[in-house]
Amino acid sequence: MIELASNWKRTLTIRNPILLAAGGYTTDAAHIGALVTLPTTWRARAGAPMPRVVEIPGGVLVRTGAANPGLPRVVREHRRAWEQSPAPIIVAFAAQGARDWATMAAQLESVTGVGGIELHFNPALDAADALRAVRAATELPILAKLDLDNAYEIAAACVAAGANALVLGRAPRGMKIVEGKAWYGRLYAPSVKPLALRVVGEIRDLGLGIPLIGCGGIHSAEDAREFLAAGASAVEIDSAEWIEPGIAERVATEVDA
Amino acid sequence: MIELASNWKRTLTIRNPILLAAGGYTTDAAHIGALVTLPTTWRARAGAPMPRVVEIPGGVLVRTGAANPGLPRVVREHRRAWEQSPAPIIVAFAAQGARDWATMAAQLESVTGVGGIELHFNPALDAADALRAVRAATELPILAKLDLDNAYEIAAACVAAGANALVLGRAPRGMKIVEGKAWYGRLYAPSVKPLALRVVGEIRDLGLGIPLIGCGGIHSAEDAREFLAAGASAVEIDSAEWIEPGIAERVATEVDA
Amino acid sequence: MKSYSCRVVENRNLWVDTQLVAFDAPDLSRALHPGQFALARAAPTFDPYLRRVLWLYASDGERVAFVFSACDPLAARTRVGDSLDLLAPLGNAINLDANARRVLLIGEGTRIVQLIALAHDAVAQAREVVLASSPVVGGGGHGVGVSPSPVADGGGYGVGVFPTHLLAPEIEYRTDDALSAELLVWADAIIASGSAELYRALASAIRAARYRLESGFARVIVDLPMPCGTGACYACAVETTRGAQLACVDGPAFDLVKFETRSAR
Amino acid sequence: MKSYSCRVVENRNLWVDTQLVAFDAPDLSRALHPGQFALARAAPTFDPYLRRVLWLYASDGERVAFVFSACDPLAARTRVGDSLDLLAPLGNAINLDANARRVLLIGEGTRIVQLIALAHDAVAQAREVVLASSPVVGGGGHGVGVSPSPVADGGGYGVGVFPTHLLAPEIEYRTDDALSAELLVWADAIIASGSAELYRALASAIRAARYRLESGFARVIVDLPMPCGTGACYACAVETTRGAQLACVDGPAFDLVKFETRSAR
Ligand SMILES: Cc1cc2nc3c(=O)[nH]c(=O)nc-3n(C[C@H](O)[C@H](O)[C@H](O)COP(=O)(O)OP(=O)(O)OC[C@H]3O[C@@H](n4cnc5c(N)ncnc54)[C@H](O)[C@@H]3O)c2cc1C
Ligand SMILES: Cc1cc2nc3c(=O)[nH]c(=O)nc-3n(C[C@H](O)[C@H](O)[C@H](O)COP(=O)(O)OP(=O)(O)OC[C@H]3O[C@@H](n4cnc5c(N)ncnc54)[C@H](O)[C@@H]3O)c2cc1C
Ligand SMILES: Cc1cc2nc3c(=O)[nH]c(=O)nc-3n(C[C@H](O)[C@H](O)[C@H](O)COP(=O)(O)O)c2cc1C
Ligand SMILES: Cc1cc2nc3c(=O)[nH]c(=O)nc-3n(C[C@H](O)[C@H](O)[C@H](O)COP(=O)(O)O)c2cc1C
Ligand code: FES
Ligand code: FES
Repeated sequence: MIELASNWKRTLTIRNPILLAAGGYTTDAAHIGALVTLPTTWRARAGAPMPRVVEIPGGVLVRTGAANPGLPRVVREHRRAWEQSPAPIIVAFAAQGARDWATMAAQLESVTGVGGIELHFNPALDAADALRAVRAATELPILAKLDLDNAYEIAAACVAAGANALVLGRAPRGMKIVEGKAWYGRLYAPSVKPLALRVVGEIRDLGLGIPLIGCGGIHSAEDAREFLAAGASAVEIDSAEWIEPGIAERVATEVDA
Repeated sequence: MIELASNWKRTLTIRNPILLAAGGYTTDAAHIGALVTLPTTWRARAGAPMPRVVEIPGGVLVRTGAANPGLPRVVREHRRAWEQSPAPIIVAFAAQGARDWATMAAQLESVTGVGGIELHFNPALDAADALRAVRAATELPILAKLDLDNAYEIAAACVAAGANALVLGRAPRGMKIVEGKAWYGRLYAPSVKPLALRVVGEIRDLGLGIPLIGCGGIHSAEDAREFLAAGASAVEIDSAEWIEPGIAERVATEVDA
Repeated sequence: MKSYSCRVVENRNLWVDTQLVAFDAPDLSRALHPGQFALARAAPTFDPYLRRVLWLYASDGERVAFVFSACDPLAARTRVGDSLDLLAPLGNAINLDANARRVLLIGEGTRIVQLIALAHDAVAQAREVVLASSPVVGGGGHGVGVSPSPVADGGGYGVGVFPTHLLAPEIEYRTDDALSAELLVWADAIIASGSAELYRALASAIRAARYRLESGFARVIVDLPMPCGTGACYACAVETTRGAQLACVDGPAFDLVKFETRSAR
Repeated sequence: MKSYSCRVVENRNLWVDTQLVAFDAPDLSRALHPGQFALARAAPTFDPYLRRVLWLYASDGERVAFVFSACDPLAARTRVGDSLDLLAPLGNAINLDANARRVLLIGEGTRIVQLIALAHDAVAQAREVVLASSPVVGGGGHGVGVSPSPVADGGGYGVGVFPTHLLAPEIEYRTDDALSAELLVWADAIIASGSAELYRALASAIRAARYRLESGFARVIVDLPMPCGTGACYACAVETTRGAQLACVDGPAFDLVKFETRSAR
């Protein structure tokens, strides 16, 4: 058992260090430690125009624009599934603003099955301010998912503002010229793993006293173990599920053994 | 003809936008715009212990530790070659400190064939301070090679401190667990290209008024053209030379056509 | 949807920029129906990273053949004897209404290859089948999606006439006006594969020839990159009159009525 | 050094974790000499990214065979009929002194495969050759380098006896004590391939048996990752008594005298 909210009154205990990251989706979660939902916002969002996925050698650039039907509808539609989930559900919040996030957090407070909230910061948002607003609105454990680019700089402030664990982290932002125009998306690729590992290692050395969750480029149990060796308490897997559906569950089984 | 020091009294004119980056090495440079040397320091450096290169899926992590015999010896040994070089030589300085850099810059001032200096900053160094010291010591055009991680934040300050062009940029730092221990190296991979392109695009939008040189993940003429379309005046190629020796020259020929 | 590891028994250029890859795989052959697709990967490499869409081309219960873009790296790298890792069946089979005696299949350029399996199936069900080749009208893009990466290139575009010797004799193959009033009035059901431009033209032509476009009459195949094939990645969203739908789980064929080609970009 | 594109005519496991890959390539065959290597790439994929070191195993002026690690992804992905892109020749050939009548070749575990070409060459030059197999003494690592990636796995480690039917009958193959005083005294020249531990043991054993270790008497092969093969990347630096040298351009065989095994890590 791994405690992801060791510095908090309400616990978030997982049985396995392998989590399914936001964006991933699986029906088979007998071993997985926790499931992070797709990122939600208060109001529905249509998301980014096409293309949303652009392949590059050895990876993929993705821009979803946080397409989602809005938190109230997500809760309405998934409440039953969450109640029955064998692993805690962590509801991800996409960056829109601190006020919406506080409202959303309050709404989730008493939803059965929801074990925590994962905040998706981006460099444009003042992470500490947003964290304080959410912290004031809920007792649910809060995971702060930081951009790899500036995680090191803001990690300590996030802990001070109430984060219970840090997810390291959001994939690096990239660009490609698509039909003559700049197209921005985040990079998901096995080669992101060393970047995320480095950030985990550097932040572990800060000794912040809260669990770190590695995330980025994991495609095997060996990859997952590398993050645990670097100081992560758990890891999140996502894009590997695209090319090998069910891989997160298989990695969870292997890491357990 | 492309002018890389348009804001400066001493010009650095290249005939082709393809440059060979520091670390690369070629004997065939009939078309290439300029050759950047391996990074030098004032005193000889033995460099990093083995391993220096760790392969990952779709790329490679490299840590050289700036192994080099020290600038005085480099100049002594390569002076003749530089005099005869068909393309300007840009001498790269590895980060050790502003004082050494000023000494080195002064020594290169009158070496025939040397067309400019490329400063390799890393996040630990105050870039503007170092730039001002080198600027005061030489009239040679100065290229500032910034870490992709923080290039956007420090770009304007580098221009104010005297940079004639920005190289975007130094590869992202990564980590791997090697034999149970953390091993740090920079990531060279085709998947770095979108990260560098994004930084070029963002800094182009700042309108700093000096040329930008794209660098990272270029493996074909198409890749090079993508950087030029994103706002770069030139590009540097390196690790592609490892897997396809002579590719920089071939790309230069194709881009010329 | 299941995962299969299948040995390649054939891998060759079928026609223009269309590649054919075949497997001796009875299970897989029986699991797939016209309109469906498989997602292929040549593990363990991560370059190319994403799975490729293989469109069902022919299947006899033993052997199954798929088509995809001959420009895709997978085409050059796959050899007879290799094992490919396949996820299938994906997408919804195109089921023709029992009353649809006269079936019109319209393919734009090489996208016609996505309709061959259906044409043969319809013939086997004793329906009358016209396979009509439309010239390429879509401007450069790939179907209704944008395909900056080769992954979407399922079929691709091209000109020329599909080799008729590959077609059952019962299939009437036409290369004159695919959207002619004569054909549109004749048909009981239409399935088309091509660009958004073709689909717009088809909707107008049907309205002109038959006065109205009924729901259930015409279906169109959406050919987009489908990285996950299971609704997990949202890469294949298309705007329909019923809101956003996913080509992989709600399609890849959509009723032309529901399909707002305008906003699909 | 030139670039060759060669079709694979053979690709199979040779012995333990050693893979053999062969090409019908007269130019290449004639360009390479024992001790040299080629760098191989299966373009256009970027995974694996780096070129692989292929060690010359046999060459008859027409056909050329190389060995590399059977665990390397290239082993599984390469098929007869594929073209590989090769850079060769790389590294320095091992030239035996004209006076060296009795040649002792010592290979640790499967690293012995790096000496087979040399053994046959020496026999052809009418020298007496003892090929001595040493058990694996190096602790887990790969030769004198560290090989966190599979790229360095040129040969690899293993136990067992090299299949003698692959050796010319003139070669005396020994599996007893490779470092015995008898052999070390008998030899006019020694070439060894193995770990830093082996090389240290070899240096002591020579000093014990022959009182001194002369320059030019014993050479040792350094098996490190060599991404560029041309001295450009500095990945293959080894510390020698003459300062840092590069395995690819100064080696891969170094005089045991100059070779400070301690600092090679
Ligand atoms: C925030 C969020 C959390 C989720 N959590 C769970 C979970 O815990 N358990 C679970 O089983 N499933 C979960 N899902 C998955 C969700 O149920 C799947 O999207 C579902 O399989 C889609 O089927 P549906 O027909 O219900 O959705 P639909 O009714 O087709 O879509 C619902 C709404 O989502 C929007 N939408 C759908 N696709 C797109 C798109 N491509 N682009 C833009 N908008 C789109 C539309 O606005 C639509 O109105 C979650 C989805 C979201 C968005
Ligand atoms: C800063 C720099 C600039 C260069 N510019 C040019 C150029 O403009 N034109 C050109 O033709 N070549 C250039 N080179 C390439 C250089 O000449 C090559 O390194 C050369 O091919 C090596 O051959 P050498 O025998 O002269 O070097 P060596 O004499 O073998 O080495 C010179 C010194 O470099 C150090 N060294 C060498 N290899 C290593 C290593 N792996 N690890 C640590 N230290 C090592 C050693 O301390 C040694 O004393 C440059 C090299 C450097 C370092
Ligand atoms: C389709 C998809 C959508 C995603 N959406 C988001 C998102 O909105 N916010 C976010 O922080 N991460 C998002 N991610 C990233 C994952 O949550 C996770 O950080 C990342 O994918 C982990 O790396 P991996 O995919 O290499 O395992 C998304 C990933 C995918 C594949
Ligand atoms: C062997 C090697 C050594 C390098 N050394 C340095 C260095 O010391 N400083 C630096 O900024 N970049 C260094 N680089 C990076 C290149 O100068 C260049 O930024 C990078 O390789 C460009 O990306 P590419 O290799 O994908 O073309 C090195 C690259 C290689 C391959
Ligand atoms: S292909 Fe992923 S949602 Fe359709
Ligand atoms: S392999 Fe690159 S320097 Fe030796």
